[in-house]
Amino acid sequence: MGLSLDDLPAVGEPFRLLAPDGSVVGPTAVLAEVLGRGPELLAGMIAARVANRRLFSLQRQGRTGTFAPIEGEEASVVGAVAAFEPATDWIVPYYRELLGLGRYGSEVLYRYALYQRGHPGGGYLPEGVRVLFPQISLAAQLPHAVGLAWGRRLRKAPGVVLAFCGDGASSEGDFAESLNLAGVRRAPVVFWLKNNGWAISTPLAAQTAAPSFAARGPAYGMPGVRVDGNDALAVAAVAAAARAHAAAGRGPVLVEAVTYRMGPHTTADDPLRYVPAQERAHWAAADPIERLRVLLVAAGRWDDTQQGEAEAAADRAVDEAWTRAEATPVSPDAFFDHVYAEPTLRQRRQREELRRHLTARAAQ
Amino acid sequence: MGLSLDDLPAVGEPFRLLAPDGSVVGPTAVLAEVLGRGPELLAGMIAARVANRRLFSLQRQGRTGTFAPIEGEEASVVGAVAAFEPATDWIVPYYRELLGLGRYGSEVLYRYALYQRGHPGGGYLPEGVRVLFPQISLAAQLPHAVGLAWGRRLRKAPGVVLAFCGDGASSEGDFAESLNLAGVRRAPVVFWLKNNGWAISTPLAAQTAAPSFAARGPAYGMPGVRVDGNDALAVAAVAAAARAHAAAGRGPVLVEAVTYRMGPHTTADDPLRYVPAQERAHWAAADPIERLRVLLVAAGRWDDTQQGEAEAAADRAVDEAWTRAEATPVSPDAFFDHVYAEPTLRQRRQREELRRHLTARAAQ
Amino acid sequence: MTVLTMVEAIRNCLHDEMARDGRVVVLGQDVGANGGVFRATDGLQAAFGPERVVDMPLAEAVIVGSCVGLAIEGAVPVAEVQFLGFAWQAMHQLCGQVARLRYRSDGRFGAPITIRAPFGGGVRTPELHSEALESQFANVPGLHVVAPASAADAKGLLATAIRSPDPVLFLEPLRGYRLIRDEVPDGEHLVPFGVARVVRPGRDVTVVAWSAQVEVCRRAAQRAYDEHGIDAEVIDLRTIVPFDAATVAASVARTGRVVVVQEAPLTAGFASEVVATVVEECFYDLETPPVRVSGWDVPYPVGLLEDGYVPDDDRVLAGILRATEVTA
Amino acid sequence: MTVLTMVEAIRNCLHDEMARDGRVVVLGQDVGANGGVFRATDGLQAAFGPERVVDMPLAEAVIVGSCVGLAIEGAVPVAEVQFLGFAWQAMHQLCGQVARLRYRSDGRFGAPITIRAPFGGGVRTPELHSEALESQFANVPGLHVVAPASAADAKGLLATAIRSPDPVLFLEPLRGYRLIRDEVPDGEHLVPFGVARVVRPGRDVTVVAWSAQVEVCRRAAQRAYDEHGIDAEVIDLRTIVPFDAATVAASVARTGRVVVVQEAPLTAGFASEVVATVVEECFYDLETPPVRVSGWDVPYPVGLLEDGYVPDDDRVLAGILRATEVTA
Ligand SMILES: Cc1ncc(C[n+]2csc(CCOP(=O)(O)OP(=O)(O)O)c2C)c(N)n1
Ligand SMILES: Cc1ncc(C[n+]2csc(CCOP(=O)(O)OP(=O)(O)O)c2C)c(N)n1
Ligand SMILES: [Mg+2]
Ligand SMILES: [Mg+2]
Repeated sequence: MGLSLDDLPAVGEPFRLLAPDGSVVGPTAVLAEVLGRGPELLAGMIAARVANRRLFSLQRQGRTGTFAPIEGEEASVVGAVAAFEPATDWIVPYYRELLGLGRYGSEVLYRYALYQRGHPGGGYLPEGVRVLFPQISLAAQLPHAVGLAWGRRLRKAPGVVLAFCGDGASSEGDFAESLNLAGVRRAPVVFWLKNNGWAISTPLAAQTAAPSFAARGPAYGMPGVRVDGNDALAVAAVAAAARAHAAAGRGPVLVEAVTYRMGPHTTADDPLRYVPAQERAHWAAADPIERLRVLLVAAGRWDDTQQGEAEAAADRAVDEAWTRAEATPVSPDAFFDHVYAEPTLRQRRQREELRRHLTARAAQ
Repeated sequence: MGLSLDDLPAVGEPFRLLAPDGSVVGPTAVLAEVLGRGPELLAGMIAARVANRRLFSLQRQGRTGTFAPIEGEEASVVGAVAAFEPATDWIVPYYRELLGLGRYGSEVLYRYALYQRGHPGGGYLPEGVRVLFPQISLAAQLPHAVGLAWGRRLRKAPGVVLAFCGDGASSEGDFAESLNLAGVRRAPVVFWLKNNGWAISTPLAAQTAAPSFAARGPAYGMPGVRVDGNDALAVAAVAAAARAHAAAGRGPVLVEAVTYRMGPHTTADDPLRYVPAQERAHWAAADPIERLRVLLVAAGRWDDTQQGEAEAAADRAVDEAWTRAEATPVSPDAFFDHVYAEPTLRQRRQREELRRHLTARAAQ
Repeated sequence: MTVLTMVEAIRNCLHDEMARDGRVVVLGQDVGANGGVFRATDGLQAAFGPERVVDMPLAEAVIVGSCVGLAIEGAVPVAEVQFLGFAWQAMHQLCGQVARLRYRSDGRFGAPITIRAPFGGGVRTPELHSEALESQFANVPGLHVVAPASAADAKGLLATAIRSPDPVLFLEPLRGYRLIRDEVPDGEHLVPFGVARVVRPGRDVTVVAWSAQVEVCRRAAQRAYDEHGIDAEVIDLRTIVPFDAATVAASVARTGRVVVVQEAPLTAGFASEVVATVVEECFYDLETPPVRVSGWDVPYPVGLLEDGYVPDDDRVLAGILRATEVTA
Repeated sequence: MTVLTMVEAIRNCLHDEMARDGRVVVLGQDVGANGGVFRATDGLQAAFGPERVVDMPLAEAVIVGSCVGLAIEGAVPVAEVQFLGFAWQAMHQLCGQVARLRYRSDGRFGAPITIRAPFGGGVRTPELHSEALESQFANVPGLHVVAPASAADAKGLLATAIRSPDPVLFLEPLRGYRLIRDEVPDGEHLVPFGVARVVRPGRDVTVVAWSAQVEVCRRAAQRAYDEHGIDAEVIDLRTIVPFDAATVAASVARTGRVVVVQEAPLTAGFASEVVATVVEECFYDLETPPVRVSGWDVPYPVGLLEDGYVPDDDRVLAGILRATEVTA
C-alpha cells in the first residue's frame, strides 16, 4: 500500500505521476490513492496564484511591501502541505510559501497581509495554528524545525514538522547542521527543499556541483528523494510517504521538489538580467495548475463552475485579509512591547523619550 | 595507473591493504606500488609516536602546554602527507597532526614547540613551508583550504591542498559550506577526515546518523571514499589517487580515514569517564605502526637497527625543537606587533602604557 | 550556607532546577557522560537520563538554534557553548533568532532559553577559549547577559536565568570555576537581574567590574587602602544586561570618581557603555575623568603573553590612583 | 569632478581597482550577471570575466573564510555580504579568522581582504537587512571598520580599503546608495583611514556621526542655526576603526559640548565608545553632559514602525538643544 520512499530516486529523474500535458506516466495505484485530493489541491493552487497576482497590484498601489512571488511553485507547496495535519503538525516556511498554506486556515493570509505591510502582528499565528513566522535569514528556520520536532517528542506529543527551504539555502551551514542533528535525534521532520532553479540570480550550477539536493539525505542519515514539484498529485503522494516515515518514528526525510520560479525573485528583482528566455518558456509549458486541471477535467472531477468559484473565493480571501490587515492598528512605539517579558529600566526611559518626541512631532 | 577512486567504497568496509596482523588482504598490484615507501612511512610514524610520548613528559615538566596526542592516528596523517608535494602542496592541519608532518621539514616541529609553549612564533611556518598554522576553531580551516586551492588556480600555480579535519568537525556548518564551494569551483582540495571514533567524549552515534562520513562527498559533488586509517600503505595509496584526481583538474575529493584516538582527547581529558575498555582493546590490536613493521620486517625491508635509529632520531628531533623553542625570546608586549600592518594610534598609546606598567612591575 | 567553588555551585543549581522543573533540558557538547569539559554538568545525565541531558553534535549554530523550537514546544533549554569564542559560530542563531523570538512573534512566543558559556582569560588556553565578548552581545536587544563573580551569585543568577521567560547568555569565568569559592545559600536561592552588588563599600572612588575582574578589583582596592589610604568602593555589576546604572550612579554621586575594569579589548568594550552612562547620569558629580582599565586592542594573546594582557591588581590600582589624582 | 550617487562611486571604484590590480577578485552572492542586488558590481563580470567576478554559493561563512586562503595565495579578495545582518552567519570567520590572520601568523600573512556590506535603515526592508552592527565589529581588533557618508568618500575609502594590507569591513548605507549624490574626484582618489571630516564647522557644539546619519546631523545642525542660532560643528568619523579621536577631541575642546548620533541600539553601541573617549580626552573642557542620540534598545523594527526608530533631524536637534541647555 501507498508509495514507499525506497522506490523513489535520490538523483536523476524526479518521481512523477503526470506528464506536463496531464497524461498519466506514474504508477496508477499511487495515482488512485491521491486522485481524490485533486480538486482540493487544484483549488489551493488557484488560491495561491490568484493571491500572487493580486499582490503584484497591491504592491504597485503601495498596499504591500516587496514580496516573493510563489508563481510556478504552487504544487510544491500546496501538495506538500496537503499531507500534513493542522492538528499536530508544524509548518515552518521561509518567505515564499505563505500564499500556499490555505489548508492551515484563513488566519495565515491575514497575518501574511500584516507581515507584508510591516505590521508587528505579522510575526506570528495565533495559538492552535501551527505555522511558524516567515523566515528571512536563509536556512535559519531549519534548526527551529528540528527543535520543534524534538520538543514534541520530548513531551510525547504526536506530529511531524514540515520545514521548507530553497536550493540556495541548502548551501548554508544551518542546512547541514540541521539535517545532521535531525538524523541523530531521529526527529520527525520532513525537510522540503524547493529546488526552483535559482537563488535570486544564482543558477544551480553555481550553487552546487552535486547531481541532486536529495543526495544529501543519505549523507546525513535519512532518505533523500526527488519529486516533480510541478506535479501536485506526485507531490502529495511523496509528502504523505515522507510524513508517514517520520510519524512512525523512523526519523527525518529530505524531499527535493524540482520546480521553477516563474516570476522575479521578489518584486524588486529583474530576472531579465539573468534568466535565459528559453528556460522560462520550457517551464511555462510545465505549469502545475494547468497539468492538474487537464487531468481533473478529463476525469470529470473539475469544471468551469468550480474554476470560477475557486478564483472568486481566492479573490475574496485576499480582499478580506487586506481589509482586515489595513484596519489593524499599531502604535508607533510598539517596538518596545515585546523585546523582553518585562521592559528594562533603560527601555522604559527610552520609550518615554520617544513618546515626548512623537508628541512634539505631532504638534508641529 | 594504480588505484582508482571509483573502486573505493563510500560506505561499508574501508579499503585496506594489510590486515591488523600485517598480512596482505588488498590488491597486490596496489601494494607493490606503495611498498617502496614503507620504510619512510614507518620512520615517520615512529617519529610521531616517540614525539607524542615525549610531549606527555614535557607537559608534566611544564615545558609544554596542554596538547592533543596523535597516538593511534599516525598512519592516517603520515600516510596521507606522503602523497603530497612540499614544493607545491599545502597542508592545512587542525591541532592533532603536527607531530606527523615531518615530511614538510624540521621547522614544523620547532614551530609546533613554540606553539605548544604559547609563543607567538608558533603561529606560522616560514616562507616555502606550505603548512598552515594549527587551527583551534573546528572546521574553520576548511574554508581557508578551499581559498588556498582556488587562489593557486587563479594564478595558475600547480598544487593540491590537503586539509585535515575530525569526525566531530564534520558536523560544523563550515565543513558543508567548504565541501560545497570546493565542488562548485572544482578546487584542488583533498578533504581528509580522520574519523577517530570520538570528538572529546562524543561517540560517532551521537555525531551523525549517516552510515559513513565519506557519503558526504557525492552529496557535495565529489568522490567520497573510505580507507583504513591504520593501514599506512593503504592510506598512502588512497592519498595518491585522491591527489592525482585533484591535480588533474577533476575537482576535490573527500577521504574518510577510519582510525582511533588511542589517548585522551588532550592531556586535560580523562577518557576513562567515557571510553569503553573493550573498544580501546580492540583498537590496540589494530595498531598502525606494528602492522606495517611486521610486514616490512617479513619483507626484509626493516630491521632492529633501523628501528633503533628511527627512535633515536625522533628523540633528537624533539630535543632540538624544544631546546631551540625554549631559547627563542619573546617580548612581553609582543601582542601589539602584528594586529595591523601599522599599529593604530590607540594601540601605540596602549603599548606605552603597558611598557610603563611592565617597568613598574619589574622595579617592584 | 555551604562553601562551594563556582563550578560546584553551577552544577548544584543545574541539578536543582532540573529536579524542580521537568521541562528543563541540558544540551551541548560533552555535557553527558563526560559532565562537561569543566565538569559543570557532571552527574546530571546519570540523574536525569540521556533524554534530558543531551550530548549534541559538534555544531554550535544548531545547538543554539534548536532551542528556539524546543522552547516553542514547551521545553526550557539550557544549552552549553563549550567556550564563548565558539558562540561566534552561532551568532546568527543567538542574536538573529533566539534574542528576537519574543519580539518577532509580537509576544506570542517567549524564549526561556539559557546559553551557558565559559569565557575570560588567565589559564593559558589555546586561541578562542579566553575571549571576553560580552559587549558584542550587550549590543543585541532581547538578550540578557549575565556574568557572576561569586559562587553564590553563580547559583542565584543561574536559577534566575533558567526560570527567566527571556533568553540569557550566562557567562562563567573559566579561571574562576575552581578558584572562586564562597558561601552559597542552601536550597532555593534566586538573585534578581539588574541589581549590582557592592562588594566593598568605600568613599573615595567607585570601581566597577564583573566576573573574574571583581576579585582583581577587590585586591586592588585593598592595596589602595593599605598603601595609599584610598577608600575604594567596588561594585560587581553581576548582570551586564540589564545594567544597574542606578547603583553605579549613586556610588559615583558620592565618590565623584570612577574606574571601570574589563578584560575585553578597550574599543567598544562594555566599559565604554558604563563610562558613557556614568557621565550622562553623574556629570556634575564627577571630579576627575572616568578611567577605563581594560584588555588592550589586540586579540586575546597566546599563553606566554597572557600576563601582559589581562588587567591585574597593579593596573587596577594604577587606575584608582589616576582617578584619585595620586601620582604613583 | 563628477556628480555621482554613492552606488555609482562604489561601482566605479571597484572597476578602477580591478583594472589597476589583476589580483583583485570580487566574490559574493549575485555579484555577477545580476551586478549585485543594489547594482554595486554591475558590469564588472562583463569587464573582467567570471574568474575575477564570482557568483558564490549562498554561504556567508565560506564566502568570508575562503578569502583567507585566497589572500595567502596572493589574491586581493573583495567579498560582498548581501546585507550586514547576514555577516552574523560569518562571524566566526570574519572575527575569529580574517581579523587575526596577520596576528595569528605573527606577521607572516597579511590579510588584504575587503568585506563590503550594506547596512542601516530607512527603506522598509524585511528583517535583518537594516541592522547597524558596527560596534560589534569595532570590538574585534584586527579589523578596520569603515562607513562613508558621501559618494566621494565611498570612492576614496573603498580604494584605500582594497589596497590596505589589513582586512576592512566596508559598510555602505543602503538608503544612501541612490540618495547620496555629490562631487567625486575623477581618477585616483584615496582617502586615508582614521581621519575624520568636518562636514560643517561650528562653535557651539560638536555633533559626531557616521554613514547615513551624517546627512541627518547636517540637517539638524542647519535647523539649530536657523531656528535657535546655535552653531553646531558636524563631524563625520568616516572610519570607526581607526577612530579619529583627535579631531573629535579638538572640536569638543573648542565647543565644550558633544552629541553623538548612531542608528544602532543605545547599549554598547559605538556612540558609547565615542562618549567614553571624549570624556577621557576632554573632561575639563566639557560644559554639559555628552548626549547620545541613538536607535533604541530594541531589534530593528518592521516597516510600519521604522520611523520611530531611526534617529531623525528632530531627535538630533533635540539632542543639540539638550547639550546646549536650551529647553525646546
Ligand atoms: C543568510 C542569508 N543570506 C542572504 C540572504 C539574501 N537573500 C534573500 S533570498 C536569497 C536567495 C534565496 O534562494 P533560495 O534559497 O533558492 O530560495 P528562493 O528565493 O529561490 O525561493 C538571498 C541570497 C538572506 N536572506 N539570508
Ligand atoms: C568550533 C569549536 N567548537 C568546539 C570546540 C571545542 N573542542 C575542541 S576539540 C573538540 C572535539 C573535536 O573532535 P574531532 O573533530 O573529532 O577531532 P579530534 O579531536 O577527535 O581529532 C571540541 C568539541 C572547538 N575547538 N571549536
Ligand atoms: Mg531557489
Ligand atoms: Mg574525532
